[in-house]
This record gives sequence, structure tokens and C-alpha cells, in this order.
Amino acid sequence: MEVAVLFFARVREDLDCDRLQLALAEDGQTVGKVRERLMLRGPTWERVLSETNLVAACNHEVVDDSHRLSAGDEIAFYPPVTGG
Amino acid sequence: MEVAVLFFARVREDLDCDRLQLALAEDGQTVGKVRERLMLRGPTWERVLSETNLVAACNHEVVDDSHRLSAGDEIAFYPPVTGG
Amino acid sequence: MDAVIDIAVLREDFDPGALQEALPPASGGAGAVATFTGYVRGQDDRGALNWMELEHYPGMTEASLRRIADEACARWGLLAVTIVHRTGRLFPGERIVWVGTAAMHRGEAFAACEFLMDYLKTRAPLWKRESGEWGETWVEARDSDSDRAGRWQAP
Amino acid sequence: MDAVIDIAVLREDFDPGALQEALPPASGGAGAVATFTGYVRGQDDRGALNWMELEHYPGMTEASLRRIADEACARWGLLAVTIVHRTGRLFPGERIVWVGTAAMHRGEAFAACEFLMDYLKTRAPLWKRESGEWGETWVEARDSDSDRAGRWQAP
Repeated sequence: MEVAVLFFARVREDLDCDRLQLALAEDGQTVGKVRERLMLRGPTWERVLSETNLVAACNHEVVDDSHRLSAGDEIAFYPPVTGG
Repeated sequence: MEVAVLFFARVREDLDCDRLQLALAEDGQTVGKVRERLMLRGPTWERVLSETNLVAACNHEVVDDSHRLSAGDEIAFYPPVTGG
Repeated sequence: MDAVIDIAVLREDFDPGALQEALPPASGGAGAVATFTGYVRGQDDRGALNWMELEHYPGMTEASLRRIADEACARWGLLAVTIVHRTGRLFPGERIVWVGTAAMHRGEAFAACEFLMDYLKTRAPLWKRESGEWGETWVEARDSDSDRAGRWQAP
Repeated sequence: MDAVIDIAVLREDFDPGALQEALPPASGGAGAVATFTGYVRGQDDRGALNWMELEHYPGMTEASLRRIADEACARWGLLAVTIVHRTGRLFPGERIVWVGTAAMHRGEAFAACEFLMDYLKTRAPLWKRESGEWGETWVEARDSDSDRAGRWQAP
């Protein structure tokens, strides 16, 4: 199945990537597994995606690593928010 | 010495009086003494001016009965406020 | 920097947008403006209201609002405070009062705005008389307002 | 009565007076309207600011603001909430955000307005980048904002 992964703000800048598509095995996919897979892309990816204050969202809701994925989900990783 | 005494809202209505001038002996005059003197005017005055939640002001500041008076002072008696 | 304090007690209506526009802007360092507008409610537990009439003590009302504003400025380091209060006869839906506070940060602006309303309601010499389905009556001071004002006193 | 909720995320400036005018008036029972406007500060401890740039997550920002507004309506029985947040490049003195709440009484309007700002600052996917005398940097999330938001959680 395919999912979209989006990056914002400093995370987007550090990774030099705002969006990518990932093809995943069908079974037992979670946000944490996507994060681990992306960390294999290189030292910058490993560093940025292992930051403890990184926020993950799935389909516009904040979720944790155990959140299970479905085909077509939109995942996002971003730093703590600073609007207002 | 002379002082002005003003009444507001329900107090003004109950007394049917919005303002009066009082001539006082020069010495040791206080808001409390003015209040007592006005209470002698009749049963309505006695009742209204002895209400425990009545507020007294002198020259636009809330004061208590012990506040000492000077010639020309403007005293006011009114019920708890309800603006805003 | 001294705070800019603007106090008005008037019979005419006022414009919340224009009042906010007149508060000092961010060029003076204000990152936060909190405002409160009180309106005449057309209905409550007792039924429909015809009108409300606000009596005040000319001179003392202004002096009292200024003292409250000074206290808020000293306490929260505000950049500006505006308080506008109407008097006379007001009908359902009409504006009664507007309070605006400008501060560097939102915590101060919010706290001061709420403090000003709580103190105004329990200290400024203004009285409401109402005419409604229940007849014509003076509004009684509410313990809940005294309680709210009491929260701001040092323990 | 269902609350009227209005959410907007936009690049253009907005008019606080017009936004307040659009909140349901006292005919719907609202006696109290509280508002907050956030402005770009031109100066802080680090020196003068050139500009600020707001990035957001289109779609999620709106959804997130709506969830926060729903939560405030449920918690304080509000009659109306409006939240407007700008994005893109903003200069000192410009408006960033407006929150307005309408309620029967002032306690609810004030609490909800402050809650909305605290939650918006810690939950809505918006990020500030600043250019100033110190260079160009992403704004770091502040513990004080998390602390303020934490106050609203049940003990």
C-alpha cells in the first residue's frame, strides 16, 4: 500500500524534503515503522526523525508511533508548533 | 461648615432626594455623624441609611464612617453598584 | 514607558473596532490586545427585557474607572487601557461597556482585562434599573461578582 | 442551541471590528464577547525584527482549530467562536491572530478565549520563522506556552 509523508518547518528544511510517497508491505504498518524506515535514509534523517519532541500526525490528527496505517493515509512529521 | 450630600439609585428613590446641603458644627465631623444626623429625618431615612450594605463616598472616594470631613466636602450614599 | 489610559462615560454608542484601533499598536511593543464587550441581554430566567437604564455618579465614575485602570497598569505593566461605559436607557442587543488592554504578552492582557471588568462591576458607581416582563426593578448586586473581584486580592 | 463556529486561515489581513460584529449579538442571549488579537512585535530582547514568516499545514491547521473550538464550546457553553490566523510573511505591527468568544456571561467568554489561545499556540500546526538583527531563525516552542496550556487540563 502507498502512504504520503509530509514534513514541515525546520524538519522540512533539515531534510530538504517537503513530501514523499512510500510503498509499504500490507501488514502491520505503523507510524513508528515508517519513521524507522525513513531513518535509514542517512545520518540527517536519522538525527531529525529521532528528535524526542518531533510530532507525528496521521490524516490531520496527532498520533503516536503505535498508530496503525491504512492505504492512502497522510502522515506528517513536524517540530513543536509555534503559531499564535 | 457646609457639606453637600448626594444620593443615588434605589437610595435616591427611597429618600425621594438626590442632593442636599448640610450646615455642620466645625469640630470633629465625620461621615458617620452625618449619616446619624440624616437618620433623624424620619423612619424612611433611618431605615435606608442604616442598611448594612450602604456605601459612603467622600470627594469621589469610598470611605468609612470614621472619615473626617472638611468644609465643602461632597459626600454620597448609595447602594452596592451594578454596572458593567 | 507610561501606559496610555483612556476613560469615557457616555450616553452614545461606541465602536469596538475603532476603540481597538486606537490602542497603541505593536510599534510600541504590544504583542497582545484583549478586549471585552458587554451587551444588554434580551432574555433571562425572568423573561423578556424591555430596557435597562444605567444611572451613575458623574465625576466619581470616571475617577473610579481611572483608579482601577491605574491599578491594572501597575500590576501587569500594561502599555494601554481603554474603558468605555454607557449610561442612560439601553435596549436588548445594545453595547454597555468596552474594556481593552494592550500588553507585551497575552497573559498580562487577558488577566488585566478580566480584572478590570471584575473591579468595574464591584467598584464603579453605576447602577442598573431594568424593565421587563417581571416589572421594573433595580438590579441587585450579586455575590458572584464580589467573589470574582475578591480573587484578585493578595492572599 | 448549537454554537456558531467560524475558522479561517488566510494570508490577507483581517478587521477585528468586523469580525466582532459578525459574532452573534445579544438577541441570541450573548451578554459577553471577549476577543484577543496577537500582533507582530517589532522588538524584543534580541533586537529589532525585520519580518516573521508563518508556515502551516494546510487542512490540518483548520481541522485542528475546529477541534479546539468544539472543545471550548462544549466546555463553556459558548454561543459563538471565531478564530482567524494569518500565514505568510508579516511585518512588525501587523495582526497575526484573532480569537473571539460570545457567551451569556463574562466568565465563560474570558476563560474560553484564553483557553483557545493557549491551545492554538501548542496544538495548531503553525510555525514561525523570524528575521531580525540576530539573523534568521525558527522560533523555538516555549515551555511557558506548554505550562499555560496545561492549566486547562483536569487535575
